[in-house]
Amino acid sequence: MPTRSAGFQINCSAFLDAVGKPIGDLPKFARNKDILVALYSAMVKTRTFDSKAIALQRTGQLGTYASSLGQEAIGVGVASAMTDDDVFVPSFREHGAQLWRGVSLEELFLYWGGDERGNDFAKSRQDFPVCIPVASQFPHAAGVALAKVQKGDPGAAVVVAGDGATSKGDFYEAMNVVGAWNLPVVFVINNNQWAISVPREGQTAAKTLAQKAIACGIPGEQVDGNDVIAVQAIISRALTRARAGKGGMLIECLSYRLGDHTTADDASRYREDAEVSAHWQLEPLIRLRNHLVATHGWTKEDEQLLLRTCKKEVEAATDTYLATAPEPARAMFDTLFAKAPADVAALFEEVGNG
Amino acid sequence: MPTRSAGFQINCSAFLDAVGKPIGDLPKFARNKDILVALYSAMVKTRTFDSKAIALQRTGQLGTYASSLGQEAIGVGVASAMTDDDVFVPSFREHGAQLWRGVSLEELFLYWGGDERGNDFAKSRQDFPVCIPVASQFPHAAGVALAKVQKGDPGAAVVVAGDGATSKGDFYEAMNVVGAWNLPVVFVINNNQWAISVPREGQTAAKTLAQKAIACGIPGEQVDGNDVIAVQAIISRALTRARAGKGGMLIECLSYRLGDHTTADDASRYREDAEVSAHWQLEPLIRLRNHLVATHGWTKEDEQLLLRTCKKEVEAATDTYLATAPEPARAMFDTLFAKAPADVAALFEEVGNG
Amino acid sequence: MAELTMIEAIRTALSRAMEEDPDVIIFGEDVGIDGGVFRATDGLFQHFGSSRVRDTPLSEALIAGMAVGAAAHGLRPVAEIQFSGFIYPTLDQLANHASRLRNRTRGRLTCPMVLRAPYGGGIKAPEHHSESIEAMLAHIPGLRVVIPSTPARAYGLLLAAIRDPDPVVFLEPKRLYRSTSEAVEDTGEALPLDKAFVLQEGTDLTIVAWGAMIKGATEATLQLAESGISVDLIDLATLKPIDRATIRASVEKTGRCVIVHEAPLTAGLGAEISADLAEHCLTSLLAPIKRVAGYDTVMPYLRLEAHYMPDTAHIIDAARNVMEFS
Amino acid sequence: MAELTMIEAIRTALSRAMEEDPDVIIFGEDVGIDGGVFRATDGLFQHFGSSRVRDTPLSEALIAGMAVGAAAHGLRPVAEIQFSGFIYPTLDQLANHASRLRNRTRGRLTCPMVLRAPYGGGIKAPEHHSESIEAMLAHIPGLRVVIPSTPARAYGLLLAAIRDPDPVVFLEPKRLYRSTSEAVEDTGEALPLDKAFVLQEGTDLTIVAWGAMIKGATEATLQLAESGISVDLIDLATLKPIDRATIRASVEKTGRCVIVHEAPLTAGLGAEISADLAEHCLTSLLAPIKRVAGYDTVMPYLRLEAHYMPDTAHIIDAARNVMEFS
Ligand SMILES: Cc1ncc(C[n+]2csc(CCOP(=O)(O)OP(=O)(O)O)c2C)c(N)n1
Ligand SMILES: Cc1ncc(C[n+]2csc(CCOP(=O)(O)OP(=O)(O)O)c2C)c(N)n1
Ligand SMILES: [Mg+2]
Ligand SMILES: [Mg+2]
Repeated sequence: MPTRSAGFQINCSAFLDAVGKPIGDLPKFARNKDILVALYSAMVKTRTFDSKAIALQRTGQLGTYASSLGQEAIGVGVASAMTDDDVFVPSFREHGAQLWRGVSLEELFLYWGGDERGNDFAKSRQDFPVCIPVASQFPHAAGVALAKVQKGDPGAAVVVAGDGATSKGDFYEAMNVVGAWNLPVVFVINNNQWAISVPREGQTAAKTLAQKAIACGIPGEQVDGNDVIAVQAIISRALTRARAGKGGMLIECLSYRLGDHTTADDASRYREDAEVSAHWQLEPLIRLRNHLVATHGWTKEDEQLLLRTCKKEVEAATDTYLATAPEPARAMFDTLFAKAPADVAALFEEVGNG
Repeated sequence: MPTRSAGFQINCSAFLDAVGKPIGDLPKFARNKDILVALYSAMVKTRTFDSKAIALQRTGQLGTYASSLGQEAIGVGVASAMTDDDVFVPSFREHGAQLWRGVSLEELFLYWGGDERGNDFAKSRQDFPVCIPVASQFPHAAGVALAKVQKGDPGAAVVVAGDGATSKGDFYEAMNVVGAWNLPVVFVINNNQWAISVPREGQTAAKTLAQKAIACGIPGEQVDGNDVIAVQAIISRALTRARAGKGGMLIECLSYRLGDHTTADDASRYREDAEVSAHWQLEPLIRLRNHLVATHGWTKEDEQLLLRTCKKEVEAATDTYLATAPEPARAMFDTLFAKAPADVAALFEEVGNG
Repeated sequence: MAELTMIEAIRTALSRAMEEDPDVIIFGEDVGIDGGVFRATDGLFQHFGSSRVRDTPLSEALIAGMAVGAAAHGLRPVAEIQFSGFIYPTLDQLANHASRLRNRTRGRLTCPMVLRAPYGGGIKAPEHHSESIEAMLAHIPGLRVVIPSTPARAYGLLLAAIRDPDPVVFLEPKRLYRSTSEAVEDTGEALPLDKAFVLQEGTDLTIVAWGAMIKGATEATLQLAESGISVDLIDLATLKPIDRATIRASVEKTGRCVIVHEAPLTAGLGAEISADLAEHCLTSLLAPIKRVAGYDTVMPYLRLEAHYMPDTAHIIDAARNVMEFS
Repeated sequence: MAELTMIEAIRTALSRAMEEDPDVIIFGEDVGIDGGVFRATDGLFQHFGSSRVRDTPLSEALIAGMAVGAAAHGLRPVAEIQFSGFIYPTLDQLANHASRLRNRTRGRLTCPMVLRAPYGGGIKAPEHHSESIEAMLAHIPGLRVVIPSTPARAYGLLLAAIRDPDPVVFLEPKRLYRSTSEAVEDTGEALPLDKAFVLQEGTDLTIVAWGAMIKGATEATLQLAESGISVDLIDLATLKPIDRATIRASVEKTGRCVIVHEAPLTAGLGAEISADLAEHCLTSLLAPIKRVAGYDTVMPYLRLEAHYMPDTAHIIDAARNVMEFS
């Protein structure tokens, strides 16, 4: 005789439709032009950085690079909801968030150019660097949140990873402890529908990724990840909850990877152009620009100026990056330990080329 | 504007209440006295084995042992729903299931006595041996099911682990691929409310463990794990589904660990006697005996005879076990590889005591 | 006879193994329609279908554990880990299950699986993509560990690994995937999994190397020959079991030994070879045994990567050093 | 001065570290009210409360990864893995994160964490409970690996590990947890994390051992003394970094060396020590270097366990063998 033990529901939110028309009332912050322009500018800057990074890689001046094309609203939406008290724990595709947090263009170029100094951010020094082993950053976020709770520090940890990352045990284990210990962590999934060549359906039979939160007893929601307003709004809500001691939350941001997985990938091997073209209609910049034009008098000149400014900044950063000499070989030992053991110090001389 | 993406519900089933009174109609098989007596006898045999194993350990004649006291309905209910086509992938606490599958008492004693031959079952040779690293057997079940699908073999994999095991990534990763690939695996959780000293609530904020299936897009249900009829019924249903190509399912069996975690544990350090006593009222043998007495004329003599038979079998197996000489030291190499590399063969002589 | 690169040779071996045994299946991340990020499985999905060439969810621990279950029940899974830096989550299954299943069931269940992974540096890959972890794997009893250094050896050793009744970790030096090609005939002939390859016989000095380091070691051998030093060059190839007999015999002849690997020095596999010689060939040794290895530090990002990698010059230095000893 | 067993000494060190630094917190499975399955944390939950002594969900990978995050943000987590056989899921976090965080951020973020785990055999524990995995850990650059062999050294080394600004894996020979006790004063004095302990000075033979093997090595040393063989006995204690200088100096003096460990021979840490000597002390060597180690097989279940473990007799055999060499 079955009785009902529990029931759950997953919701999805959005504020602007694909052409920038509001769906119902906008949240208060999104009625402020300055805020919207800031969000838009950050997305444009991210995209400008992105094309430059790809160009540099193609000409052998940068390492393998993971483009965030089409997913700028996630990074920018997430970071713009955060404060300096919060700690960002990124994957490798959230350049927009890192830039908003104050990581410089030069630092990003250095990192992707294969220079560890790119991780030694001058700003947001509490944030984690890019994480390459997929999903392994989730437990770090739980640890950061634990430290905050333990030390009475304000703020929360915000961790981002992709749809593919949700298949890894780390994701689940971290979300589970966050539920069990009621830790202030916001889990953000950049669901760009692909994990290299594996489509979202190849990862899991779950209808939504948000529902994975149910397994851990924390709330999960979906949001239109191409709507920067919706992303900021929902992350703000999740952060307010977390900061108030009400625990963690999972947010699935629905978006699309418009580019190749990385510069080492050729997406035409595994997906149709038609699919990509269809998603170009939904990308996040157009809709916010449309909205700015329609509602806040954003002009062609404003747009031109923004593009020029972004370009100039990126070019200047490129020059600085390219002019930065690599570290000396010895640097590979300098920060291995607080104090290098005799063993390591000696081997450096002994084994090889010093 | 939130819209609803998905909704879910978790049910719990039971057929006999704590004193053995049917809750509504019993399934057909449970109206057959022979079947019920077989189930009851298997549970009694399991419990008889269990006390003997503890006694042997206490007198230094067995290694550390994990008692299944109070959880006999899970093992017996699960195994009795399986056929020879199915593959059992156990944890370390499902002696009842192993015995039903044809693993002998001698083999169980050998295993727990520290002799690998205890894993070389004469029957159900397709089954996996006991798994000590918690949750690491879940992916094996997925692999077994993959082999079945690939080779067109009939049957399904049935994997059992504890409530604590649900916190491990392996559990989630395996359940996720079973969902994604629609593999015939029945996941069974023996929720005995404790993982050594950590109570069920310490593992997860999820209200039920069954709801963890939602994360992987497969159905999850709870069952009264002290009701062997309910366990058999629900596992049968899950197996029928799986065998029919409808994919995997998660069954959470609600029970209680009446004994210590293992013979190396002292549960009085971390839980109240009162809690344990309360759960003695719910244990699985009494209720089925009551039901047999009330409905099928089970007599005191039947009971005595059963106890005597079980005892005799267990004593005989104990004698055989104790009379079994350990393998020669060399056995530690004999089945390491199909053919030992020169390296390993030589080292055996060279390194030590042969 | 076709000239194949190493990646083509691997693909040819995979394809042949799948043709000859329907129980051979491939799974891993992006091994399907994409053909693997290095294209090791290119075309196999199209040829053998989606049930025999499967893209898994992104879960390395699962890949290894599922391989164990599948291998125990009649398949011969060849699982791919995309880069060696992501192999750590598989160690639990490799050490606690794959390597033990036969032993702990006294032969009842077995585990004929292969875990393939590219390893090593030298292609300026992102961080965590260039590790050399063979020593950790070679320490696990019950496991075989293989590293090819040429297309032909990749072909023959991979076939052997797939046909072997026990678990094999097959590490591929990705730096060599496309660097050279050689004639490889698809004969279906496997190479032994317990024999080192003597690439050149010499009398003065033994050099033992494997994987991508064979390139530098070969160059060093040629250059040393010019200065009259005759090298016995050994490609270890099967790192577990180690073909101790071949190495000992060589060093008994030459009296001198240099061991080369890319992994960090400390507790690298070079130590085992050196220790074996220090026990069994001490009286033959005319000079200290030198190891040329990666530094005991984290593999640097690409700008400094070249400074980390042992190269021909290091090997020659060590060789000269050993030769000059008296 | 209190006579403490090793487990008591560990508990004393944990307690002291928590008293002196509020950022020290403990988490792991059953470390709370139960006090750990070996009682290393007995009473700490009651004394320091449930927020500083936390039972985690059953997830080793999480325990390690959460420690990384917490350590990077101001805590000094001391995490426990219940048995070394369950440490494998932590390797990803140890190798890919803990050991690199300082290096890859050029010092911006650091990782002052300790991962404690009992290791080794000899107590007839169930399967997967008796492994010795120090060599795998010692191969990871950026990590420290420590194994104490007495209560006093456990106390001093654990304090040092907790105070160290970098990640340390602290492996405890569980066979020694309660086997002996000795006077340990709770002075708060730490021991160095890069110095081997010379337990006895001798002239004929160097024996290097660690953990539970020190017991057999000490007995062997005594018995060898009776037949006039004078042993330099070294407890390695810090396995990474290895105190190469102390070992080299000893072997330069004695000319003979036996290395003892419980882990399987091949690619065990004994190989590193032997290889170091074969490179740096060859001319001092009067005899082959012998390793006494576990077999290259899976640790057997308890009935055969004793046959697996290296013991005093093996060490004496090896020592005699080395002494008789000429
Ligand atoms: C643990 C691990 N396995 C494999 C890889 C190789 N890899 C890099 S990105 C990626 C796909 C990630 O997909 P997703 O999580 O959806 O993130 P996206 O790249 O789409 O942003 C893979 C398999 C990795 N970096 N880490
Ligand atoms: C991976 C792993 N970690 C830790 C242990 C030690 N251990 C053995 S049983 C157990 C608790 C298991 O709890 P649960 O899954 O609820 O199963 P139960 O013992 O209650 O049947 C622990 C922590 C282990 N065997 N494996
Ligand atoms: Mg993705
Ligand atoms: Mg339990």
